[in-house]
Amino acid sequence: MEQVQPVTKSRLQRFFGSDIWYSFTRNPVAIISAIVTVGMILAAIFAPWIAPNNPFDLATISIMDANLPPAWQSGGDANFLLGTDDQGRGVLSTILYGARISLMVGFFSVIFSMVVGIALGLISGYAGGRTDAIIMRIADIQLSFPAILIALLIDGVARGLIPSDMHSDISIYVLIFAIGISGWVQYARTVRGSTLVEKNKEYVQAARVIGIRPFTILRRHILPNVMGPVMVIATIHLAIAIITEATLSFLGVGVPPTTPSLGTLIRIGNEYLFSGDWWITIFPGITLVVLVLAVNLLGDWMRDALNPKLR
Amino acid sequence: MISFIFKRLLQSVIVMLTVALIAFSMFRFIGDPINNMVGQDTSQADREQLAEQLGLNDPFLIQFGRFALNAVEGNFGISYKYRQPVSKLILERLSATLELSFVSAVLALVIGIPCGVYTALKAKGLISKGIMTLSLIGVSLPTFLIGILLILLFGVILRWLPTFGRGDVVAIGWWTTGFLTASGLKSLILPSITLALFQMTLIMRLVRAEMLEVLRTDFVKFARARGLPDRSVHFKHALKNTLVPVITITGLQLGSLIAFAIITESVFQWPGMGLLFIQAISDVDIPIMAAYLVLIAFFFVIINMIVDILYYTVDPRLRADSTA
Amino acid sequence: KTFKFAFQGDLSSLDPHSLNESFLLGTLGNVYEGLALYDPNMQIVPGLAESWKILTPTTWEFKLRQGVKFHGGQDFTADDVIFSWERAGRDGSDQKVRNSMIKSITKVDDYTIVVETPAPNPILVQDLPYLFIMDKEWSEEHGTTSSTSAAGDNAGNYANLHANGTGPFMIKSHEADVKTVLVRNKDYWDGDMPTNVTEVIFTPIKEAPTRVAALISGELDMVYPVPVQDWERLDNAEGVKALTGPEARTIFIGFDQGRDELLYSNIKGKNPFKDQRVRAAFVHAINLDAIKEKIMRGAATPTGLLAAPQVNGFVESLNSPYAYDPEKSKALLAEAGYPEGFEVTLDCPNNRYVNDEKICQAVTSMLAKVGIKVDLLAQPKSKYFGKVLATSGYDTSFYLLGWTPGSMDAENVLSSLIVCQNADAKKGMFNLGNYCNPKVDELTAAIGSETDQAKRNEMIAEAFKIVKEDVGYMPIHQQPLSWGVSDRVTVNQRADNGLDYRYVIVNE
Amino acid sequence: MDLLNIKNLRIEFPSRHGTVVAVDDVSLSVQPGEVLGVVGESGAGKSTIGNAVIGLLEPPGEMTKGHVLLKSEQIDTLSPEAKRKIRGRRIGMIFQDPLTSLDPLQTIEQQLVETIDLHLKLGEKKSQERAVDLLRQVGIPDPENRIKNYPHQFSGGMRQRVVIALALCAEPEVIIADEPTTALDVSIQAQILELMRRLCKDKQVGMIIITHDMGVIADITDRVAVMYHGKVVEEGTTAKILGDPDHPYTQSLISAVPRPDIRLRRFPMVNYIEAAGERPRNIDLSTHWLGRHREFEAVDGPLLSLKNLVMTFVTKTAFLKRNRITFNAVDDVSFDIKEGEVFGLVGESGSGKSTVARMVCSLYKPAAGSVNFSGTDLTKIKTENERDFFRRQMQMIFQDPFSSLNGRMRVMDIIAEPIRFHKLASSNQEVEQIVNDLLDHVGLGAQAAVRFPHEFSGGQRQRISIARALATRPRFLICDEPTSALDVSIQAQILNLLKDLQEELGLTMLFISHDLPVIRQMCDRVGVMKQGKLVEVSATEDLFEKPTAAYTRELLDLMPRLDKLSHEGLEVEGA
Ligand SMILES: Nc1ncnc2c1ncn2[C@@H]1O[C@H](COP(=O)(O)OP(=O)(O)OP(=O)(O)O)[C@@H](O)[C@H]1O
Ligand SMILES: Nc1ncnc2c1ncn2[C@@H]1O[C@H](COP(=O)(O)OP(=O)(O)OP(=O)(O)O)[C@@H](O)[C@H]1O
Ligand SMILES: [Mg+2]
Ligand SMILES: [Mg+2]
Repeated sequence: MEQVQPVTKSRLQRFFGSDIWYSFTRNPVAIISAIVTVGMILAAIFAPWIAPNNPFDLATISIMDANLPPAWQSGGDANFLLGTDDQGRGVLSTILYGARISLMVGFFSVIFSMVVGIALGLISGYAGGRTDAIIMRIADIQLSFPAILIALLIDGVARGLIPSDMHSDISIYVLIFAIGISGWVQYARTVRGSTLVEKNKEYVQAARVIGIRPFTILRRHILPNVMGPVMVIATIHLAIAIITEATLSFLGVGVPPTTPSLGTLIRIGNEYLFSGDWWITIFPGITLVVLVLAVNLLGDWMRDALNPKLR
Repeated sequence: MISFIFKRLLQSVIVMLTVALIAFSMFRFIGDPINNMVGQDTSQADREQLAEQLGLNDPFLIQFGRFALNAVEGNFGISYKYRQPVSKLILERLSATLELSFVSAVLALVIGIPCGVYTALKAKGLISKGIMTLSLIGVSLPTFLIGILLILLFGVILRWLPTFGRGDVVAIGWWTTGFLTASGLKSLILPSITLALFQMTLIMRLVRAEMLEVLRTDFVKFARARGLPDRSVHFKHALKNTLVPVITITGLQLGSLIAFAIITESVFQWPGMGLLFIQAISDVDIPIMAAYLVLIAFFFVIINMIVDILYYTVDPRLRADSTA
Repeated sequence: KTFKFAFQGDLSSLDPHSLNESFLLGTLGNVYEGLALYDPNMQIVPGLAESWKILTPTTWEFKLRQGVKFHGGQDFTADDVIFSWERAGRDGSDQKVRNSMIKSITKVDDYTIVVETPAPNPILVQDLPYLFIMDKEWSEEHGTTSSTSAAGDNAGNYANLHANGTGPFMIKSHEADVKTVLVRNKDYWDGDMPTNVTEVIFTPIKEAPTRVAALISGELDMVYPVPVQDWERLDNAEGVKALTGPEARTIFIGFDQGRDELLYSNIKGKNPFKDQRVRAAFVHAINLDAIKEKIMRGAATPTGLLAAPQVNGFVESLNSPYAYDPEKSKALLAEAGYPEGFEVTLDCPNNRYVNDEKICQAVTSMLAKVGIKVDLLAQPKSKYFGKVLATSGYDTSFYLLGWTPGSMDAENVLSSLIVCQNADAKKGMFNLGNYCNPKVDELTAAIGSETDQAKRNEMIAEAFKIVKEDVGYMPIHQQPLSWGVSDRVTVNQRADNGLDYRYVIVNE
Repeated sequence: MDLLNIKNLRIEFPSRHGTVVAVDDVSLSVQPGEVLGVVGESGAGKSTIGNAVIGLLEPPGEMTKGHVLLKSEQIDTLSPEAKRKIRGRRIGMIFQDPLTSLDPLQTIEQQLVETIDLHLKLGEKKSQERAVDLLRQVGIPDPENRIKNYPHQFSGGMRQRVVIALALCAEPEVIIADEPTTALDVSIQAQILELMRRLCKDKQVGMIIITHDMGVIADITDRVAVMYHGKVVEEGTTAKILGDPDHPYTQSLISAVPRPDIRLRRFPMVNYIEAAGERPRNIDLSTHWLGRHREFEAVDGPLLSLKNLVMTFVTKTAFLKRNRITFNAVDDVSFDIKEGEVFGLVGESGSGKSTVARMVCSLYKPAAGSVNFSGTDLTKIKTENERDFFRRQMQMIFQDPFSSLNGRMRVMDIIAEPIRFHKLASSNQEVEQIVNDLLDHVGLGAQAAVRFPHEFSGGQRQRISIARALATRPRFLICDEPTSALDVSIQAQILNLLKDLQEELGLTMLFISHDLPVIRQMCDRVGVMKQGKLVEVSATEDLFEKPTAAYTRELLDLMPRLDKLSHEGLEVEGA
């Protein structure tokens, strides 16, 4: 058996020495998923440099280019590899630019609802009694309002508070907040349920006997043990959040139609499905599927990797 | 137990009141109802008179108070659009929605749970990987796209199934059911699949994730050591130990299926409550929205109460009264 | 023979006075009837009145049709007309506009009435097809002497869910937002009407793709509206086709020319839209043909006028759109002092008119090319109207709107959209940007009481000419009607998007 | 013909920190009617062999060599379904960790009936009767009612007996019992061993019994195999191994067995060390970390004083309160513990010992009575903050080590947690040093720090939980069966450490154990519990020499005597 490693290590070294990294390097699916996810994020971030044209710059798009098929089909234009949408925006470029909005809204709103939901769920499950009742009834109230109404409300309030020339700047935050706030209950209730089970287990009692504070117990002991279902929900919610963004933008609370996101593009394209202009919806649809697939596979791997028993 | 239920019902009243209060504070952000109630030629004075009569110009607290007082008497107001009592409109839609959500919840559970168990048992198998991947496509495509594609395939190209509506229904008292007619059953297929797809994926993945952990526990090992058949080990012992999150999510999803199956109901023109509600939002039909939200709040309190009770039945360790 | 069709919205009530909206009136027009009717080409023909004549500029005499029976078997008489007119004016009715066209009705005998108008009104009969006649006894018997309203406590209003008209079809069942079934009225007075339909089933289908799918799959005989981009698909599909034609609705964009500073713009302290050159620059920047080709699939009629050809008072010569000339546009902007352009927010509905949001997007991108940066705020109609209309104090700087004159007369266009806003006189209430030219106001006032059609049309033309020179509005096009019809049936497409079952024929 | 034959078994646990060879070239066999004892070092691979035989090795464990033959039929290569048919029916297995072996969501009855019905096909009704009967046979009181309980409502020993009942119910041909009696008091233990012996003799069952308890070995086995470091170092008849062992490891093991008959100053240590450098070090507590900062306020009177403690549980829940069945698991228990004293608690399995322990550290709220710790009534404390002060002074070693360890944390973090939390070390480096040192003292190498609890053997886990308890530098330590899974050598090492702590630093202990010899060596005073009541409290030597309560006498009578052990070279206390 080998000797224990020396204790002084940089963070990076620690990371590359960690089991997580080790299991990552052994898992081709995880590697591919990570490459795809990171690739998409990078592609989105660097959209202005890699996209063939800028679909958000209205002065450069022309309605006369609308609904062109992909370049390889007859009638296609080499400038627009994947065809154009109803306003003459290149589908490829729009996917790249739109992914910026979608990814941002998707990731941040999921993180937002996750953080809020987990925190409240842990507290609720662990404290029990009145605290639990109050938090869970708030959750019930929250559940009764669909994201649409929340978004309308937040948008309305935000528009009231913020000067009109800043409206378009805040719209994305309104979206993140609205989607995030309407998603936390799922996490909260799931975490609470699992916390109820975990808190009676002996390892938690052991931690209590040591004198660990409830918050530390929640964070260090219970949280890792309830993360399984949370990860499942979170990875699936990413797709939901991205699509919800499109729905909300349609209500006029989100990003304006002149800067379509991935979801909006799919929604627009949906209108052209019957007329045969499949590329407007199919390409962003594939992008979304691939992204969701990659993130979920990554999540699956991560969940397994974080669980020592499954290594 | 009785006191638990009683307490919950009491809390539900508070929840419903709060929901109504929030609802009334948010209505002004949804749009102006008057425009949907009159034609374009209606004069400004008439519009203002109407707003006055409806009490729309009152502060929201007064509007809320009026609503709450009437609601106590069982009067939820009159729909602006349909000019019919809201309670009647909602009741008419209830059966359609409940039948649809029931079928899709059953579908989701009946397919999702075994698939989840299977994929956990054969975690490395090709079939499991296939199931896991396919199921994700179901969640990453927007519901409306899935709905339309199903309609195109089964309704337009193959012409096997109806493209919209509920088919013929049979009325049993105030309840209308599509279960008793061939066209009603046929009409259920596509929307319930569309609805179930998402739930199914979620449940399947949850079950899988939890099963993977439970399968490594000592008691599962001991159950195997006793020679129990796999079926019993997997479903009786292992699966039951994964149920708490599954019940939680199923409860939540069922609630949102009943309340907000908006997109599916619109795509299939399913005459349910979701459709009524989204219509009410776009028409700013405040009485429908308010009553509906309150009703939904009640549903959620009840569903979550049942979920909490189920926790106790599933997991004896949670029975709070084990110490006297 | 059964005729099944779907529309995007629902019949919100069966009460003929409850809502002044074209689908409701168009549908109930098969159950109830007015004194006059529209023929397939929207020309006025006698309905429950056999004939009419003008006695003095403000009095008309109507001879009522004899032997007409309501669905419930009651006889149709002058009392019913008077009752219905009064009902349309009571609280809760949304037909007060039509009620107010008439000052009083005097019964001469059971089948003759004399109608007095508050002012000379040459186009009174234009307003009559949709002033539906109900049976007095039936209404009184069921306590529905005033219209169904959401306000007040008349939820149980009988007429809301029951109908008793004189029309060719009778309501058999009506479930709000689910299904409405109508059956043929065998005792209908006009035995010659072309239809062979005995039962009509109407279902609202909200989503366009579902509607189209239901048509193609053969479950429905007709659906409307159909997205314009789906026409090709319909024409290619077997057994169905698209039925299209110009609608009397004009889509246009308006500017806020009233305020001294725009609400939503980066130009502070002044209002660029007050400058005619700026407005001209805007209209010349828009390529209406591109919009027609690409967005409307060739189906719209680009226009320079706010009244459609079907509208009485339409002026052919003014109908040609402003020329597309971006260079001129840039020059005009520079001349007006905005060589770099400026920013403004465009309010736009996204579920009201055909491809409304897409038009706005195209306009936005076209304006971008001459340096105008438009922030597009596209919203569902209830939020949109909640924002831009008088109720919210015309909270807009730049907006897209569509208009069909209810009376099919240009006077309605002028007095609603073009005269200066005047809340007291209830004029110009839909002139959201408050375009204001006193000369137009004068002309409009004169038109209102001019009974000589030729003179009247001249004045209308003159008024429109002034508006056009002022560039008071940016007209876009007349939007197309877009129906999808199965080959099994023949229908008549009316320019107001009304479906008249009298002309539906199911061929088998 | 051998009933069960294990040939040249080699089992490896590959991991990225190197491959652990848990079992290396082991061959064992059992004849019908024979009882084979397996003893040896904790972590030697005993449980792993058992798991391998029934084909339930935990991944990533792998049988890389060897065969398992059941009646000459090779069973390790069978299909999963065929293996399943063998399990339970032909080979019964009792796992080492009885506390986690039962499905927490099913009643005892459901689990028993399911198994019985499966194997014996008796039908629902008969199976139920048999289940109750089995419970009675393993000594569960009031089986008709208790059978409706869930596992968490059973005490450690009761659960262990249920597990035994489950393994025996199908009357398999071979029984592998891994530490079957660790949580049982001597009288129940005797009863169970008798049951097993009868089964072997009457039904010609072959049994492998893995245990650390030389008393059990002496009592029941025919032959014994001694394991050390994954290998069988010696095998022979019981008399031979106990009386005249050949291998030096066996010799030192036997010499370390705690004496039931006399009290020694220190436990004899195993002096057989194969690999150099692993020699247990004596610590100088005056300089060692464990000895620092132990200034606690002195108390007048006892450090801990329990007054009339009562704990009531509901055994049958009901919709209406009045239909519930409750019972007092602890019934009016009072005793004091002085500072620096070791108070032993012995008694019947299920008599409420663990419950008392849990009430002392506020995990249960007593139904009545008070818990006074250094003058403060802990039952009256409301906030966690106030309790904190006492928490740091008080520690508990849980009866079930595995479930008291968070499976998601590495051993390093588990042990370091109290140190970090109570800021008992100045730097991260120091923390790691302390943890490694503690691990060393409980006989686990430093490489254990990077592993997770499930990768350890039963005894190793128990040591982790001891190390964690020590890491708070407690003033008062509750040990609930702290050494039940430890072989005598490690046990001696740890008990000596505890003794040192007590003697030099005045550590006070509540020591719960079924191992009477250990109690005799460790405790100053002893309390005896039966059915929730404290039946006797007296000084240890008094208790052992002249017990007053009848129950105590019964216990002492049943204590295995191990007469064959020699007295040579032992430091007898006070002698
Ligand atoms: N999952 C695992 N991964 C890595 N090593 C393991 C795993 N399980 C067991 N081991 C190691 O295998 C060795 C043998 O373990 P086993 O449980 O068989 O010991 P044992 O003889 O039963 O000990 P004890 O008497 O303490 O129960 C131990 O050193 C243990 O650390
Ligand atoms: N949560 C509970 N609900 C109901 N009964 C319980 C519960 N916990 C313990 N008991 C019962 O209380 C009694 C005492 O249990 P306890 O665990 O204190 O016994 P013990 O003396 O530690 O026994 P052992 O030596 O077997 O561990 C037992 O009869 C047990 O069944
Ligand atoms: Mg072991
Ligand atoms: Mg115990």
